[in-house]
Amino acid sequence: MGQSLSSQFVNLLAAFLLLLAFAMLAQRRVLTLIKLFAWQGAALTASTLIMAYATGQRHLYYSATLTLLLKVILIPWILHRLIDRLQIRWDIETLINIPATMLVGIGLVIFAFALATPISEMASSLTRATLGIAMASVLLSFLMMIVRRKAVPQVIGFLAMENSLFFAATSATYGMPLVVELGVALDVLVGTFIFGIFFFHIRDEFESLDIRNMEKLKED
Amino acid sequence: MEIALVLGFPLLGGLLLALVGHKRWAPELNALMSLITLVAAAALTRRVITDGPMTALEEQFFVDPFNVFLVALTAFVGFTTALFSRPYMRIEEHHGRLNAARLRLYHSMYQLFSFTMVLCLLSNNIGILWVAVEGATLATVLLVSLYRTPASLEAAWKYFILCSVGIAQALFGIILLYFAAEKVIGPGGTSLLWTHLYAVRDQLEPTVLSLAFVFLLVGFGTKVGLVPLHNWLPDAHAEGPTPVSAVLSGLLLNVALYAVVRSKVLVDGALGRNFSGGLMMGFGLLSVVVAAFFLSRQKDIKRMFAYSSIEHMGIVTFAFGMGGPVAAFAGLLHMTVHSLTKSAIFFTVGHATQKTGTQNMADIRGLIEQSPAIGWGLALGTLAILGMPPFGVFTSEFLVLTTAMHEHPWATPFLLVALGVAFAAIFGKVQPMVFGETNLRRLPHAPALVPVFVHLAIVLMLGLYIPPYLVEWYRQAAAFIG
Amino acid sequence: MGESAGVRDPTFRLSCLGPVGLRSPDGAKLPFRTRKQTALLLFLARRPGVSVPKAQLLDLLWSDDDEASARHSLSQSVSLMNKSLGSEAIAPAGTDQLALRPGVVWLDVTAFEEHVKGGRPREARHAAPDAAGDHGHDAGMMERFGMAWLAAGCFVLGLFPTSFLLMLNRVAVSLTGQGLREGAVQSNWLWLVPVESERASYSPIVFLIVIVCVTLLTFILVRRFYHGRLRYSEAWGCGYSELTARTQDTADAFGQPIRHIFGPLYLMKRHMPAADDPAPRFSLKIYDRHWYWLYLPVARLTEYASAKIALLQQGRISIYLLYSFLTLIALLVFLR
Amino acid sequence: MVNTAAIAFQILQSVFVVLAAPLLLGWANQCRAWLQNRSAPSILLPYYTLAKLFHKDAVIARNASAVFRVTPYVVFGCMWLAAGIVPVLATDLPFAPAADIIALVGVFALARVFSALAAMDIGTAFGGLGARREMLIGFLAEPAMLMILFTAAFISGSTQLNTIVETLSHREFAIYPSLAFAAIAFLMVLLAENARIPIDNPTTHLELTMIHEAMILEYSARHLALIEWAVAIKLFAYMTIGIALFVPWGIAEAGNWGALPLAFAALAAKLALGGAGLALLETLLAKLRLFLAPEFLSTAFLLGVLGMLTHFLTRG
Repeated sequence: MGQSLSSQFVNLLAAFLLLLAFAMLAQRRVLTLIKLFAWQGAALTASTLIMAYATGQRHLYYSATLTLLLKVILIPWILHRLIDRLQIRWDIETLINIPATMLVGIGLVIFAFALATPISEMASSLTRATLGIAMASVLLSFLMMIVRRKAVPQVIGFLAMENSLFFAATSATYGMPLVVELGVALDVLVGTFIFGIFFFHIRDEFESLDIRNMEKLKED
Repeated sequence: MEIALVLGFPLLGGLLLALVGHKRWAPELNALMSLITLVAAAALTRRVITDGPMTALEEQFFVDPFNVFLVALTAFVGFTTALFSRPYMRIEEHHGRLNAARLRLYHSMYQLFSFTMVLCLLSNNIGILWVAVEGATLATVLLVSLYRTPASLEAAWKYFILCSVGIAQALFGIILLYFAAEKVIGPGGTSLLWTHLYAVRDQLEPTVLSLAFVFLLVGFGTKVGLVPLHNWLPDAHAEGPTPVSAVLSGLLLNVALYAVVRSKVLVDGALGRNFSGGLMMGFGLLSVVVAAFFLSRQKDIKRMFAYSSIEHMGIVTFAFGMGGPVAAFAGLLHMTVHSLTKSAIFFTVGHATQKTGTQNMADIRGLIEQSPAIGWGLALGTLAILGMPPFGVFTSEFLVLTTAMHEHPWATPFLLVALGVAFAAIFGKVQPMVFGETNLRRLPHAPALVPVFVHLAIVLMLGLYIPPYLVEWYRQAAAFIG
Repeated sequence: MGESAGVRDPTFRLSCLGPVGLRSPDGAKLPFRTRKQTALLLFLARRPGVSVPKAQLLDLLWSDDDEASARHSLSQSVSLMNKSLGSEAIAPAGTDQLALRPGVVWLDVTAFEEHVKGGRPREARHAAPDAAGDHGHDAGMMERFGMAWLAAGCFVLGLFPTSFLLMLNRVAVSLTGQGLREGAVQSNWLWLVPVESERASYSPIVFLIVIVCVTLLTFILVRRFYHGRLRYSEAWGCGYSELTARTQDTADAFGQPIRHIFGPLYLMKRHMPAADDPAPRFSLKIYDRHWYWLYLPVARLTEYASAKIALLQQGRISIYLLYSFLTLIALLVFLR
Repeated sequence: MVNTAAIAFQILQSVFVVLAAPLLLGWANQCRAWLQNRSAPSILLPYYTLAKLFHKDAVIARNASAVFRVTPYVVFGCMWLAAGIVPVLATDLPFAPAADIIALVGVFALARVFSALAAMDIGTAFGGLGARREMLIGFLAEPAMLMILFTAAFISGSTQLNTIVETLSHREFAIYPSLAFAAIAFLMVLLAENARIPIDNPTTHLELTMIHEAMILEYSARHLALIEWAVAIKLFAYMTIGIALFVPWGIAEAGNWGALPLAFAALAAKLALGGAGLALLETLLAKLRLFLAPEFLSTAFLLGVLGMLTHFLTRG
């Protein structure tokens, strides 16, 4: 019984994640974007905890704490600091207008579900739909990275993708081995730092974080 | 034991060089660390040749002919590149393009990079392999952006974003793999270990694995530089310091390809049919053709050779895609000779660009008059990479072509046309750089050209005669792959 | 002297570089009655003042008429000439000989030769191998070696073809499973028998030996029965003695007749100097047709293709991301 | 098969050809003189000329190299060798197997190359001119010649001149259309190769037209004599090749002394006819302009090919 309850919880959280992904896709303001990202982390933590509780796998608790620290607290904080230091409070321009993006996103979700169903059929774990949702949100974050014109949202999109992957790892399977999760977390952290450093360099060199400035290297 | 050394010393070196900062002897220390790594790798190789495959540290690491030969190659090229970068970086400093802090970053990152490379190769755990590849990306991103010029920043940014995203796809693939493996092996650490996965590969769920392979291919393929995922590669090669270009072409691409091949073996075992092979052949062929046509438009010398790397990676991918012992053998051989030749070329190119102060091929002329060693190095290296006999590249390309002609005749015209176009493009551009009139100034430090000729000598040797143990070793690896 | 004749008036100007024509001192064009007449005048004008035996002229111009009629037509044309050139221009000289009075006719060929001779000092410099302005040098030791050992290889192959053939035969057998016929086994280092001795056989060694022997034999016989007396002199050159760098024979010149035959296969641009060109230059440029209808199109095609492909790399990171995204989607679709 | 008699035959034939060659030339000139109703020179005139030339002192240019001096001997040697190969009097000569018809063409080519080299050796304008024209003729004539020889070779299934002659002579008379074609082609080649009208005129020294004469302008005395003699032998050899290919009847077996007189007689008759025919041709035809020579020779080549094709056709 508890299993089914927890599975319902996890599915709920999964749906919430998907919603968040769409929200990020639609979001125009950087600060809100970061908030959404933090929320995503929180949802991830929650689902991980539920999984840990349901399956009683110890290392999932660790990874939950890791997620909490890293993705709910540390990285959002870093991003906040960054945009404070860089004084970037502008709205985000997108390459394609938002509604079109949303439509594409919905298409992606359907595609991802269609792709994931045969696999979910055989999923022995207590969460069937989650794999499809994870894949969908991965693709959505990808889409977000494509359509954003500024550097910071792109990076947030990348981190969101990382989140979705984590979600896939924890919900579809019983979580990756701890050593792997640690390694991935380390990479993400270092990556974020490096991104941060890059923001400053780019700002210094190009007087803006608009990646449209960075189209010099090409074949002519 | 040797594994610990091979892994430990680059890490140690990286930390050490990061801590001590840029001393006068930092380059020597860098070279020394690489040397020790090389020695350890050699010892490891001997061990494997004598005792055969082995695992270590409750199976977290394992060595078989396939990866040990790449480890040896990596260590070797790493060492020679360190030798080359010693004077190169001094000259850069002398020209005022780099300062102490940057050099410190460079040296430590160089060591960390080679650490991640070796980790990728030796790790038995796909997750760790992924972590290492991502780590390599992070390290090289810093190296590519070393000059902090707008161009280098742009290149590094593209490299970072594209590769991180790609690698993320790979992670998803790994998760799917784990998802499938879990069913068979059960939860826990072991179900991500290559060795265990191979053991049970025919029981793994085909649909999941094919899906996983797509993600893995796109992910690691981005790092291999397969068209159309290649866009980061020319920029990163052209804008980073030349030693970095050398290791990117010589090592990173190989390692990424190594990951792809491992997953291919796994998936083939599960699917039975040659689904992955077809994909790899397609990507390989596309890369070869597209890269060849890119070549003829290049103005920047490093960019041109970057495209040539794409082309050759395409050839190797195609070879592995075809499968079968001969093709696999050819692929391994081509990996070896390509990374040796290409790094040698980048060494000479580096010094040439330093001499002329430009990477624009139109401004580089008459190297052979000014410094015969550089000129000859570039000329011979180019001939080698273009697959002129008797260099080793010819042997491998010949094997690939003949196998293709035998098993997939439709592919050979594309390959031949691409090779022809590439030859015309590169040779036509390099020839005036080597010969022709010039007035160049002397370099403040004597260039290190020993590595160039060592590499070319080995490539030549491999073209004329492959030592029996090396053959045996390739055979085993090929048997494992094909 | 042609030059001086050129300036002294009144002279008739005879031009045969280009269309043959004769002009009177006042520039009026004088017609020739017959072609033989033209030939005769040219022949004499070429050597003014030199008395030419009539027999030679007859042999040249009227060789196929009989003696009497030939003599008659000769005298007739001479008189016709004298009518236009003024009396006694062509006068009988010595016994049965004719000569054209010097300075009556100015011939452009002679004038041209004078110009060439006038340039003799430069010619001499050209001719002297070690003088300045002469960049040509004989092939060095290594170059000669390079040619020599190839030649030697051909020679050896020619002398001992059988051994090589038998070696190759093994290869052929190993590849195709069938080699030379049974009869060929007879062939040893001496005899080359591709099929069987009745069909064909050839022995390079014997051949060489016999040629050498016969040649030597000839030499010995000639020395034995006659003598080896030898005198050196200037090259006769059929009266043409200008052996300078200018007159050397080039490979291009050597191929000229063959080129003339296969001319259509090449694209030849020839520039002929006009008869009265002050600085006459002949130039011939040869282009390869294939270059235009084979190589250039291929090159252009390649250029076009690479130009199109270069559109892949337009520097926009979003586009690049889109590529990988689409690749992923495409593969996933392909998978289903 | 190599016995003393055969060897004797070999030597006999070689010597005979060398000695008889000028006679043929003389005979041809005599016939031509008659046909052009000029007073004919003695038939022995060529011998007198040779003797005179041999007695003179040789004069050569200062810048002449060894090639120039060696060439006459080589050319003569080549022709002599050819005379040894062609079955003039007898078949199955012991030396014949050493060289088949292809080698024979090679011998002529060798001689041609040497004379061209010698012509250019001095560096006079005419030498080069002659050499290149000679080469022009050569590279057009040789393929035609080969075609003709191959036609014959196909009929007898061998490139050995001996075998060809035997098969052609010792079978009952039969008309070969292919051989007819080949014969005409051969005639044209013969005219071209021996510097006869209509390709070249051996008697004149007109700058614009001469080919062979232009090459040997610089030669004098014994060198010239050797070359002239070689020319005579070449003509003789070609005649005898023609005879061997197209009218081989009456030739003797090597070592068969009995058949020798008949062979002599037959040969003399055939050669007499041949010489007369040549003179007739030279009288009737007019000298072609140099650049008509290719057309002439390509016609010959064409006929040769036609001959071969008709052979395949008729053989079914």
